Amino acid sequence: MQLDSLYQEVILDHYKHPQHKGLSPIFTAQVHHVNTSCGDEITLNLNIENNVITSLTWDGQGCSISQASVSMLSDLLIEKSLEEADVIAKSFSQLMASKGTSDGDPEILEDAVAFAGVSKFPGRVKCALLGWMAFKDAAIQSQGESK
Amino acid sequence: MQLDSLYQEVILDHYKHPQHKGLSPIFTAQVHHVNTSCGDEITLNLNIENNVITSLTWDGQGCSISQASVSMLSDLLIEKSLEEADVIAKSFSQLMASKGTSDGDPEILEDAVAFAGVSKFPGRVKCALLGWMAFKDAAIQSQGESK
Amino acid sequence: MSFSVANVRKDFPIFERTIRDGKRLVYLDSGATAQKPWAVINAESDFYSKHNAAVHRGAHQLAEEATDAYEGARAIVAEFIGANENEIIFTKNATESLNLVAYAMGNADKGNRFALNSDDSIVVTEMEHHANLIPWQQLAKRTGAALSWFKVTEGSRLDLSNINQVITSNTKVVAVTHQSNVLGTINPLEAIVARAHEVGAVVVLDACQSVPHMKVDVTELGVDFLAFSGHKAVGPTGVGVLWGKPELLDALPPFLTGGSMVSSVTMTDATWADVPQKFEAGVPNMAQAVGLGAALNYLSTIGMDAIREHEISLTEYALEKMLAIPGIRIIGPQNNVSRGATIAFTIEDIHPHDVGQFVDSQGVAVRTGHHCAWPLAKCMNVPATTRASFYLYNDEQDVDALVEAVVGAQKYFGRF
Amino acid sequence: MSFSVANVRKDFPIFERTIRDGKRLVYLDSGATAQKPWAVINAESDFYSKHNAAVHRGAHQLAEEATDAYEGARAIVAEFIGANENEIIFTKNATESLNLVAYAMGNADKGNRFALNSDDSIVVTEMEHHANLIPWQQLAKRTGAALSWFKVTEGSRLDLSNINQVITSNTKVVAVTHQSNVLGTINPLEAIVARAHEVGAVVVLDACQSVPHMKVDVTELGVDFLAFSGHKAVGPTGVGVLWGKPELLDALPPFLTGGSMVSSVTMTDATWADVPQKFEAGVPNMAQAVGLGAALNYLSTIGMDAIREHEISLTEYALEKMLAIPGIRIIGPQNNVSRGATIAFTIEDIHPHDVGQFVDSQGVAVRTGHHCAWPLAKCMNVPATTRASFYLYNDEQDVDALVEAVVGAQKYFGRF
Ligand SMILES: Cc1ncc(COP(=O)(O)O)c(C=O)c1O
Ligand SMILES: Cc1ncc(COP(=O)(O)O)c(C=O)c1O
Repeated sequence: MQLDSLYQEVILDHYKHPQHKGLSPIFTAQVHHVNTSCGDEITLNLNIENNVITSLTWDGQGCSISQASVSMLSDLLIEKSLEEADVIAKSFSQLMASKGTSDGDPEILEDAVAFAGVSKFPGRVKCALLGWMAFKDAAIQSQGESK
Repeated sequence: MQLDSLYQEVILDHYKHPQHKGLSPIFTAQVHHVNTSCGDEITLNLNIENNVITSLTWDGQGCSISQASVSMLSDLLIEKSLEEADVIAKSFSQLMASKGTSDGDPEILEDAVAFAGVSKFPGRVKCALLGWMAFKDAAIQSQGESK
Repeated sequence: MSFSVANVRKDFPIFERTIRDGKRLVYLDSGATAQKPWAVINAESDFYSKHNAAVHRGAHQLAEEATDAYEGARAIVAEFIGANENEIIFTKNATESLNLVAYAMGNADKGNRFALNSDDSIVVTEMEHHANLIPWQQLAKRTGAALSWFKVTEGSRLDLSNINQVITSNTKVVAVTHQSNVLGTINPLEAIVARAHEVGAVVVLDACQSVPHMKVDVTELGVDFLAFSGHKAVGPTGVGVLWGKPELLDALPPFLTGGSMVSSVTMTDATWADVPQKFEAGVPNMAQAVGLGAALNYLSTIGMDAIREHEISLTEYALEKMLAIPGIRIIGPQNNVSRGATIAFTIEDIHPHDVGQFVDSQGVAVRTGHHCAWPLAKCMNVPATTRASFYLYNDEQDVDALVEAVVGAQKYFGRF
Repeated sequence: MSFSVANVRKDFPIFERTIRDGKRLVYLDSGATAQKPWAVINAESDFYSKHNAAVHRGAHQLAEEATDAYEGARAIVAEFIGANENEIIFTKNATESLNLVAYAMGNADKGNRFALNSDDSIVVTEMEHHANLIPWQQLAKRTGAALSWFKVTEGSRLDLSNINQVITSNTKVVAVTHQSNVLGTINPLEAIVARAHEVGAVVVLDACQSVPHMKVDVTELGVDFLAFSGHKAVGPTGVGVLWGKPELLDALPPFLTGGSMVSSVTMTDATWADVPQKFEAGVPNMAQAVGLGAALNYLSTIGMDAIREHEISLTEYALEKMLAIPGIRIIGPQNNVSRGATIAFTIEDIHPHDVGQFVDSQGVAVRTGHHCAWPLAKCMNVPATTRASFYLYNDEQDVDALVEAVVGAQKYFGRF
């Protein structure tokens, strides 16, 4: 069933058991992003110390894809340097733009390669990217702060 | 040739030799009408005394149809009472709306039945009506004055 | 007084295709846009292939034929809603129709009956589509007028209990939807029209969800302006309609300016043509207007009363079947009184986007989200809903497919 | 680098019909609207019959396909004029595109770079089509800005001798046509763009008569906004394009408001989506945008340079043949330098309407009147003209038919 390539077990698992959900009071940047076409919302608190992501927490509501994506994102990025995070974010964006032609790099994306199937559903790519856009924004703001 | 039903001899004749062209300084109403789709213009001076059209003069520029129509109109209406003029104007309007199905009433319209062919050319009906619209307007203004 | 859905479906070529690996297309998204019968598709093609020319402008035969076709379409639209030809303005969609009225009012000089200032108020409702809300917000901002609104009750109806406080002697415009595109609620208009006219306000009716689905007669309704989109009425995309009372259209300043809407032009000034030309600047959407004419003729042949009856009985069936699904919440009237064939719902805590995706995998096309009525979603306290909307080509089998798919979604997302 | 007109004509179904009792159709009114090839007609039909759904909204397969088709068309338009996708806005026609810019500027708050006041000036030219004149007149009236203009020389060219006096440090907008729809004159843009940018003004280019006929690259031109209509480029009616530099589109406030153009909405306020959605309120003219994509692909396949070359040589031929008619006066450049394939003329004192009617009786479709450029007609001192405009499906035989018909008109109206 084609649908299963979208809703991988690991995605539904993150959806049901979201990681790092609940905002930490300590952050260098806080951003709020909305997917205007469906109303999904996310607030993301990012804390950066010495160029390393020491905490990344979030809250929000949305579909399984957007929620699972931000949950995995937090798992992936915490403890990474901003440069490492950037490499991961780029790799994820490329996967999302691949229209089903890429399997994703498990070395970089780990469990998030499960999103490969999402790239076949153009209507859902935005959902998967919601958290990543928020992260990008927060990272820029944090760097602005620390300069 | 279908075109000849539009450009009857008598129409082209009035076009080449327009009647009552040149504005008289005596009038109870002066109106200026423009055919916005082609730029044809007409100024019409109407003089009414005791409910009778004693003078109807005009000036303007436009196509053969609009010029011939106002020329014939002036021939037809001068010396007529406003009621008679109204009957003639209504009869002409009906002819123009007939889409080629009417020959016009020669008792009322005299030479102007030549315009029957124009009603087959929807693009030209407005041309034929330009002078008549101006007359209608002038008659209303004149009546307003005399009250 | 009734028709065969099976026959109707044969008129719509899209039902010859399948969805998601061979599944039957169950199209329940007509609230967003309707499918098109061959009669409409062919009317556009024929215009292009046989009569295409710029209307009102050329002295040649094609221009005459194109003008006849275009003005013929205007006559069809007029008759369809009980109006006169010169009261019908072709726009690109209902959104433009509503913006036209709002912007043109904003263009009114002091002394014009439509001129607004900070003493005036504009009234909307909490259940408006963005298209009948934001243009008025913007007009209020530009003119300083106040914006107030009718609230929506728990029962998904307009709360008119405070009508005399909402529509006051300062009210100049009351903009209201005939049928909510989310709730399905059909609004009662008599009280609103009576009160608005009592204080000298005009009523602007968003008829996007009513004109395609029931007999609408502008004289009976008594409203002052009415807007709808062709594409929701089995017509082409790219064409909408604004109707207005002739004396109001006369008094209203123009909106878009340019060719074909003028009486005279100098380098610094212009005067306007008569209605409807005054409001139709530029080469019009001729083929689309002609297609809309064909669409309304198609609907008339089936019969608007028959369509309405069909939708009532389908809604009856759907409400019963859907309310039986455990965990479902219908956002809109639960009963079948004064309501159209639009059913929005949530199902447990499964996100509408996921519901939509699952039912799509079963060949069932619905819409998910806030349906361009964000304030309404907030006031119903749902971030988003799933919406099924029915039309003349849907039948009980389609309802069954939806119900089965929704139950399937429950199973699917509950699978661990 | 060249193509067969006979083959091209086979792509256009309208040439299968005849005019006025069996006469060959000689269509010389493409300046008003172009004919449509099957590729365009079929693209619209296919959209309706196979992929029709509301774009950007549904979670279902049809909505995905419709979105792909619509956004694919945007990409085609972008490439056609050397722009990026997110700089292309679909409108209903060029008139709306130009009104969009003018109204959106009028919506700019103080402090916004587009906000105008009574210290500012707007510059147009005497050869503008009403669509690129009246919106600016109205903006000037609304904001108090002054309106000034470039004059037209006896040789039918823009008089740029006083460019530094016309475009001053107060100038905020320069709105100019790329090619006159009456004279055929192609305007030189470098000096205007350079001067406008020197004083910080934006250049709004009316490219209605250029984009369909020659390779236009927005980067090379250096203008800031550009508008054209699909229907003049063998595309459907009901679709136009506005292109703008991305940073300018970002800064420009929205125009039409409603669904799909918002970021968030409350009862009293709204924020806007990113460009291009910000400027595309409501369900768009999807089938027409898709048809426009097919139209531009069709033109690209033939080749814009080949089309331009073809028109240059046809104009050469036509000018020579027409200037040989006794009593003719060509309104526009008499030579073939920087000019398009549009030839307006008067013939003795025969009224253009009569000329048009006679040539129509011979199967030749031309346009007569002031061609929505009334101030230009006044400054050329002609109440009206007859205009023949050529396109890729016209050939020398069509020119001959025109010349023969015009000579026939002289005989006909001189017959007594
Ligand atoms: C130079 C020019 N500008 C603007 C327009 C307006 O285009 P449309 O009527 O398609 O909006 C036209 C054509 O009518 C034109 O020739
Ligand atoms: C109630 C209502 N009003 C207005 C609109 C706007 O119509 P359109 O997008 O065709 O302009 C819609 C549909 O989107 C609607 O359902």
